Amino acid sequence: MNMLTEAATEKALERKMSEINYKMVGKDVSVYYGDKRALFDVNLGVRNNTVTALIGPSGCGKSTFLRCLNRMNDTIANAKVTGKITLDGQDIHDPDIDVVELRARVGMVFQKPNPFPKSIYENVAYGPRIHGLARGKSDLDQIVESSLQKAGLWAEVKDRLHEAGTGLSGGQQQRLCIARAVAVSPEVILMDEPCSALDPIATAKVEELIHELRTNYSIVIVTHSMQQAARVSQRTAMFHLGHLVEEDDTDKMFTNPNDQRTQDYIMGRFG
Amino acid sequence: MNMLTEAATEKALERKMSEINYKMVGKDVSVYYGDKRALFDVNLGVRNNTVTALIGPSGCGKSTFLRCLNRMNDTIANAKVTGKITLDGQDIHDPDIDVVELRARVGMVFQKPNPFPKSIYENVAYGPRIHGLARGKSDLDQIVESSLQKAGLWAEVKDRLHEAGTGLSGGQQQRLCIARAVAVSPEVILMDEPCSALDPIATAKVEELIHELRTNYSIVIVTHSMQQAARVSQRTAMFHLGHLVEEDDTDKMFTNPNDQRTQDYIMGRFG
Amino acid sequence: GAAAARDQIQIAGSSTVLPYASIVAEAFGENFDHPTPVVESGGSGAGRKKLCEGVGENTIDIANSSSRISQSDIDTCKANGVNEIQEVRIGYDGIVFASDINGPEYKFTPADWHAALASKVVKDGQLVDNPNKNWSDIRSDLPDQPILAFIPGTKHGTREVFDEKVILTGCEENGTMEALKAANNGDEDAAEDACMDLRTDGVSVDIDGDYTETLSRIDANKNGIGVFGLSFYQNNTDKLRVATMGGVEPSVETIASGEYPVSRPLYFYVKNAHLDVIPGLQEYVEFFVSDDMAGPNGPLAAYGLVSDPELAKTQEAVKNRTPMGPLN
Amino acid sequence: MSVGSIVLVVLVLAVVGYVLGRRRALSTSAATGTRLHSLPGYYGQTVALFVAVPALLVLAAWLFAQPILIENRVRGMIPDSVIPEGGARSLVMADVRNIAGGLDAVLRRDALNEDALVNGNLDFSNVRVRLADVGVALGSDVPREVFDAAVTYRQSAKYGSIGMTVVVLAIALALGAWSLMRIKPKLRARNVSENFIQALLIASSTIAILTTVGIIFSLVFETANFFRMYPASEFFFSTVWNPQFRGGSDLGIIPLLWGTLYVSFVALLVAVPIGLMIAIYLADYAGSRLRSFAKPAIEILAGIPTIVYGLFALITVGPFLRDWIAQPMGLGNSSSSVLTAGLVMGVMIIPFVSSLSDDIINAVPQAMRDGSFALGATQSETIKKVILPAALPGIVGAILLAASRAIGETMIVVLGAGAAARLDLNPFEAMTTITVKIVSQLTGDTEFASPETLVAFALGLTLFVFTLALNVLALYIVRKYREQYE
Amino acid sequence: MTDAIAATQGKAALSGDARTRRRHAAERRFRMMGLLAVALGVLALVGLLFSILSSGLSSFRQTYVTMDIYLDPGILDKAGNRNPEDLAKVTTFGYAPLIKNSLAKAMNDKGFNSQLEAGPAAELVSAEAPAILRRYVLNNPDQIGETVEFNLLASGRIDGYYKGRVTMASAELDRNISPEQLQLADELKEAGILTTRFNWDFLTAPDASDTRPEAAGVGVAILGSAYMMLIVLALSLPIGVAASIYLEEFAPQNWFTDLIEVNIANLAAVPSIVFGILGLAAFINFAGLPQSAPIVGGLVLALMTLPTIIIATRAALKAVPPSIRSAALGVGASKMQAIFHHVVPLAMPGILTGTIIGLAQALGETAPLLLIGMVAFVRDYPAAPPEGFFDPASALPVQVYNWTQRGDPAFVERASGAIIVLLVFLLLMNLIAIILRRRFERRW
Ligand SMILES: Nc1ncnc2c1ncn2[C@@H]1O[C@H](COP(=O)(O)OP(=O)(O)OP(=O)(O)O)[C@@H](O)[C@H]1O
Ligand SMILES: Nc1ncnc2c1ncn2[C@@H]1O[C@H](COP(=O)(O)OP(=O)(O)OP(=O)(O)O)[C@@H](O)[C@H]1O
Ligand SMILES: [Mg+2]
Ligand SMILES: [Mg+2]
Ligand SMILES: O=P([O-])([O-])[O-]
Repeated sequence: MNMLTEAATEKALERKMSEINYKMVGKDVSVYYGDKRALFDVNLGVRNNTVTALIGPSGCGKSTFLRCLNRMNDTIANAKVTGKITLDGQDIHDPDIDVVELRARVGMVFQKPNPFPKSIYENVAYGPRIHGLARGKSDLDQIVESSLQKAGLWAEVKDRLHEAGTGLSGGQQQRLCIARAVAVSPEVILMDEPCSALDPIATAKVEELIHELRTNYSIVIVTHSMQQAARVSQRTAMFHLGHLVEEDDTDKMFTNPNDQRTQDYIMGRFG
Repeated sequence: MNMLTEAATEKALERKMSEINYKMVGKDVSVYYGDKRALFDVNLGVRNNTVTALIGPSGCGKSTFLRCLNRMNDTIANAKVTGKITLDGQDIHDPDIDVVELRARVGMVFQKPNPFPKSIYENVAYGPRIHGLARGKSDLDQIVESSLQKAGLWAEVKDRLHEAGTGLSGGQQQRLCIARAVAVSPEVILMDEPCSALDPIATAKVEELIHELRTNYSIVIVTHSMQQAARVSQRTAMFHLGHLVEEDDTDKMFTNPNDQRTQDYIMGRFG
Repeated sequence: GAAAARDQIQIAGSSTVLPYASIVAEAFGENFDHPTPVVESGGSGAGRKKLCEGVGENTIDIANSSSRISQSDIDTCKANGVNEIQEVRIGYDGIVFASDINGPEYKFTPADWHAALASKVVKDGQLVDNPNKNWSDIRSDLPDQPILAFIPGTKHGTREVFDEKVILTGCEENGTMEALKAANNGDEDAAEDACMDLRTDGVSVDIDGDYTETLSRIDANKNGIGVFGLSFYQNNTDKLRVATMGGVEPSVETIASGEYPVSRPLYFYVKNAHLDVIPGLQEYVEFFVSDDMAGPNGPLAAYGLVSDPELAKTQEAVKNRTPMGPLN
Repeated sequence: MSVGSIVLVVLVLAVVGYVLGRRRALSTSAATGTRLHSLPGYYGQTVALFVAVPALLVLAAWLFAQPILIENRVRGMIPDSVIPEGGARSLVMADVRNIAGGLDAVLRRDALNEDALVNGNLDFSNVRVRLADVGVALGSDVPREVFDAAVTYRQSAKYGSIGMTVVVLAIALALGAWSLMRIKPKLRARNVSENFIQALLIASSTIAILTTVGIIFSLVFETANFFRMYPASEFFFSTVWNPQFRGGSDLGIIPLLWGTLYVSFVALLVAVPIGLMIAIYLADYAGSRLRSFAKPAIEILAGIPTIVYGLFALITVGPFLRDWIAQPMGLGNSSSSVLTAGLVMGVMIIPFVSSLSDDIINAVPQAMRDGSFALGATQSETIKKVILPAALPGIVGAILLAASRAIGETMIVVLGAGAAARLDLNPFEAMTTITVKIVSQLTGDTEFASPETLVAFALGLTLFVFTLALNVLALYIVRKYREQYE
Repeated sequence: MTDAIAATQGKAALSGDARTRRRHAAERRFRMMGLLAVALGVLALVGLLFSILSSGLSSFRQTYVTMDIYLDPGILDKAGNRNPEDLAKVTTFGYAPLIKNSLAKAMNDKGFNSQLEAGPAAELVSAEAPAILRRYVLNNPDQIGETVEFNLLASGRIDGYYKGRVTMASAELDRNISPEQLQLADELKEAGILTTRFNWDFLTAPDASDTRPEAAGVGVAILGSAYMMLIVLALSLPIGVAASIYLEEFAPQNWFTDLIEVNIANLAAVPSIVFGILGLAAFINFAGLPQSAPIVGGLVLALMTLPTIIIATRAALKAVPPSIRSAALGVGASKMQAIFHHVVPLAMPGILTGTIIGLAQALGETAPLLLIGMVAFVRDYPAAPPEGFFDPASALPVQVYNWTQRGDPAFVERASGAIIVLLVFLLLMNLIAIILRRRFERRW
């Protein structure tokens, strides 16, 4: 049955691809960690000005897929990625493509907050600096402030910008990493459970940010909260054991999914 | 107003203390990171066979308080803890007290999963080994299996027990750390957002575990999910900007809190 | 590539000759318009090797040597285009035996040393493994003190002199030679080699370092007797008591006269091809063997070099740049 | 222009190139309204690198080649007749170079111009005296031919250096201009300069390989010579090391190898536990005051000249071990022993273990420690079971470095363990090591082309191969037990 | 039930069971062992420093003879024409009588009761003195015939007398000095002719021959060592760090990089003298660089230091958590930027440690210098760099090595003095690295 569904999904996707405005498309993406296969021929597109939510049980390959999109899997020694992934129609594994540029265009917030052991200011300013986004000190200050504000962290840290980013609370670190990613204004933002350590209000701020960003950018977000997926995303993709179970409009997914597994997962019925 | 409420809370607490069966009691606990004060005279008790939930906006001092309870703040160079904390009536800062013993009895799951760079098996077996809890290899195997099972990870990792714990997905690492903490059977378990990276089903597993553990132990859990707090805890404490706003029966807190701030927070109305 | 022109003399070789060479170099620098020569130490063998590496500015001009150059070195020189070398004998190095100043006095003969250190000695007419533990086991009038000798290691030229002039002579004197010859079916070479075979039970300790090491070892083992150069001993007469050999006390005079038997000539070898190229080289060579320096009243003799009775001949040869003939 | 000023000019050009490149990048991007691919600084960097690196490489090559070429040319000008008997052309060339060097000064002092020299009008008489006047000493008078050769030499060198200046600066300017013209917003300047830098990184890592090749080359020929004179089987399998001054030596490596292993083993036995404990204590127990004092202080141990350790071994430790341990226990009465040298050497290499390990232990993330503490582990359990395994690769590296130092040490062994090659288990006996014998055979009185001296090369090469095998083993062990955090 | 638990466990928390006590005992033992190890290390250092200082500090003081010397034209300028060329013909041997005569005169004038002849009395003055006089006279020919005050070194034995090395008792046995000479020295001291004071010359003077320990200094050696260290630092630090970065961060993992890795570790195990053999073959014989020159020494030592720095740097780079790299790459930094902006600064303590240890080793090394001709008697100062890199020079460890081999016991003190200079040199050199390292140290 799996096979059938997948085949169907694939065909559907191919049909759509000609009509729909895709920012990124993954075709037959598989990932191996050493001998272990973690993703199985995933076909999934990221649309322009759309928030795509990835859902699925823990360990199903959501982060793995996310890392494929900006080639962060390159940095894992024993990881191997096959299949084709395009950004604006261009193969991101093409030798011509500059992986640095790719990552500047496709930003990422990691699942585990990983601030640099530098000051809060430097954490956020680093990206704009290396990309030459600021014309001067005040410009940079401006970017840092607005990024922190977007991530809902400004109020808490504005008096301690020059203290270490590693001395923040878990949730604050998470928002710092969001601010850091937003500061370079990427075209696509990959967020791996960006609100996992956040309280409802902070979560609302981030969701607001996502909403705001969507007008210009594409966003992929991994989340375990069905509510959040329903709130922020327009498209939802469901993963299970390394397979893409289905992908559809969020409304459709949460009301009338095609696949039994999706339904079970959303109803909290398996695992 | 703050002051008044606090004074009231304190008195109430003192009155209760004589009647109620407290496992741990914090009295006037304050924490400073360098010059910065992160906790302000918190008075909070942890009852026997009870799950206490700590809630409050990000950065309000939940983790800080949690770390006070098993003196993990000792390991932060510039952190200073004042006030008195007792475990079974004994001051845990007493020079006579053995911090190692304390931590063996008061286990902790950290906010950021931190598996050891060892195999999954060794991660779980580490605690029982140093405490001499297993009589032999098979005994240890038994402990490892049951701990992983309790954390809902066994099915996913039983075939790869001897692969590195650091090669797990974010949610898997989190459950590994729970299994690791449970394996030494502490009397009090402090859990700092143990389900932040978990899908609903895995979350349910962990909540079940918490429920189970409560029959013998005391549990303190930090969570950002009001639903979770309502589901698992009997008592809830609300923190804000380093202050303990109020602490009460969970039912009461979620239906009829004393403090406006609590109400606002629970309703998702400030931050 | 080529380096800039070199204007100082380069000398390498024996550490035994080094003190004398540096005394001369220092005086040369003070009295001539040339820079002070650079005197390397690295051992006679290494010095001769460097000398024979070829001609040219990045090879040395002079090799100091505490033993005579060998035919194989001369051949190497020839092969590398170093055709003419002058052999200059600068004097003699006395080799003395000395022990801690507070210990007993020793009057040795070469035979005593052979009996003390050889691996096989004659005892009651039989050739046996050396049983002697104390000096008094050898001769009753020697002090009753355990035998412990610090002798130069096999890489030192001094060791050769010690082997030949003390051990071998002693071997002949105390009759072990005869016994060994008989044991080797009359083969003289084999007997000689056997004579010079030393015991390996820790009684004779090879010193690979220098005389200061020997002195320190005597400091650490008050029973020890060490082999020193005369000049070193003369600088440390307050710490060392020198032993007589065959009844003669070592001194510049007794060695010059040949009374004291253990000594060896010291040399340096000059690359003639460099004489007109390296400024000051000829002057240095002449200055070295001048009476002012190497004569019996010069600073070298004062420091312990036994001056060569035939110094005048050497001065003449140096002036004429007479290259050395074939080895005899 | 002198080499120094050429280098200086090139560097100045590079700086100018940087500024121009940066400015041009900014202006073209402003003019065309396209975003720059890279930071403007990278555009400057590409220009600077193109200006400096090739030009300086050409300069280096030129400096290497020019004297060889000129020398070959001038060499030919010297007739055999003026080469003194027993001398060599290369020595005459020394005169040529000297004269050439002195001519400038002569011209300057006599206020002459080049023409006189070139046209052969310069007064040849008394060259030696006149050169001496300007401070250039010649060994003897020189014949006319040599003088002419010197003049030619000087001219060629002069034209050569003019040529060099022109070529180098031309390259710098041309490449600078080219890379400047190339700048447009689309140019991937960061990639260009990063590739440049990566090439430099690769070049740096090949130096280690070149060094190895160099070492093998400088040992292998003499080693071959040695084995031509001395049977290899004797060298590798004989248990007797007994070189003779006159030849007929026994040169078995086994007792030396044994001594090397034994002494190094004792030294590591001292240094590894002490060094590791120091590292652990400083990283995890000590306060920052003690740490900031003790770490550099202990590092001084690595900088004290080994002769001090040697004398300490000879005068203090050796007699102490002999009088208080060896003699009472009947284990011998040698004051130099493996134990003496090992102990003292162990002290010397402590900092290799302690300082490097300390840095590595310090780098293990705090989260690892927290994880262990929270399970009720004591600090020592945490260190032993979590920190050390995580820091293993670095610690093994540190220990290897210490072992390497122990193997390479001479002075302490000579003074502490003696010079006698012996195959013995008793640590209170004198023994010696391969390195000691390499030094002593190489610097001795024996003639060079004898097995007694050449054996030094064979010893060196054997030791090289032997330590290589040990290192392969170490790498294998590290790979097997490595634990990567995160 | 809870009360029961509380009661039993309350007790447990205080004292712990037998197992916990054992664990605590182990903990205490471990901690004590650590402290003991640090104490041992520091103690060894203190012991060694004490022995060095106690035998070497005296070399920074020196006994001088201040006396008027009559520059006798009868000796110095027999022709009487003050022609520099003729004046230069008088060698230092000719100047010795001036000192003898002037000293005899001084003794006479001041009415000393020493019965010493002029010859033995003049032995109180260093053999260096005539050279000083000669240099003075050649520079100031017009002073011939005048009486000039000179500040001359006392001979080594006299100097040793005031430092406690030579005693009346040892002088009895010493053939280089007699008790009478010591008595005369005491009289001269009384008269203010002999003075002992700080000895700058030790730091600035070149080496001297065996007959003049009192004149020997470490000036040339300091320059030589400084030149070499300059070269070592300029080459081995950047090359070592660059190589480590390539191998650790860029190189693909394959047999070839394994080979390089093993190879570098193995280079560290190559005895230093073998590097000397390499230096002789590669730099002197092949590249034609001059003998005894700091450039060659520096190159050889740089090659020798390289493995140390590479091994330390690689270990430090390895220890930086991968999450830092991911974080940087995630915001679009290139690998090069991630490494240079984040990883290298975090690895800095290890890099600096490698540098400190590597330089310490390079600074103290003699064996490789033996083969490239730097273990030598060198009296002329090398010129300023860069030309000076090609001039002959000695080095501090070489000076120590040479002086410990000399016969005159006065050199023992000089050798220890040179070791002190070497250690101070080392400390100064490492100071910046030590301070930097402290600033870069951080936990994460
Ligand atoms: N190591 C530290 N050094 C300095 N300040 C710190 C440190 N750890 C935490 N803080 C500060 O103390 C305050 C409380 O932090 P804490 O980690 O207890 O928050 P929290 O309630 O756990 O928040 P979250 O829900 O985001 O994890 C925050 O303002 C935080 O920035
Ligand atoms: N570096 C790695 N080495 C080996 N296996 C890995 C590695 N990273 C992830 N895996 C495995 O690949 C599978 C997918 O992991 P991934 O991190 O993509 O899961 P996830 O969907 O993000 O889960 P979670 O919600 O828990 O973060 C898991 O089984 C995990 O154990
Ligand atoms: Mg994940
Ligand atoms: Mg927290
Ligand atoms: O250094 P020597 O050759 O004289 O032993």
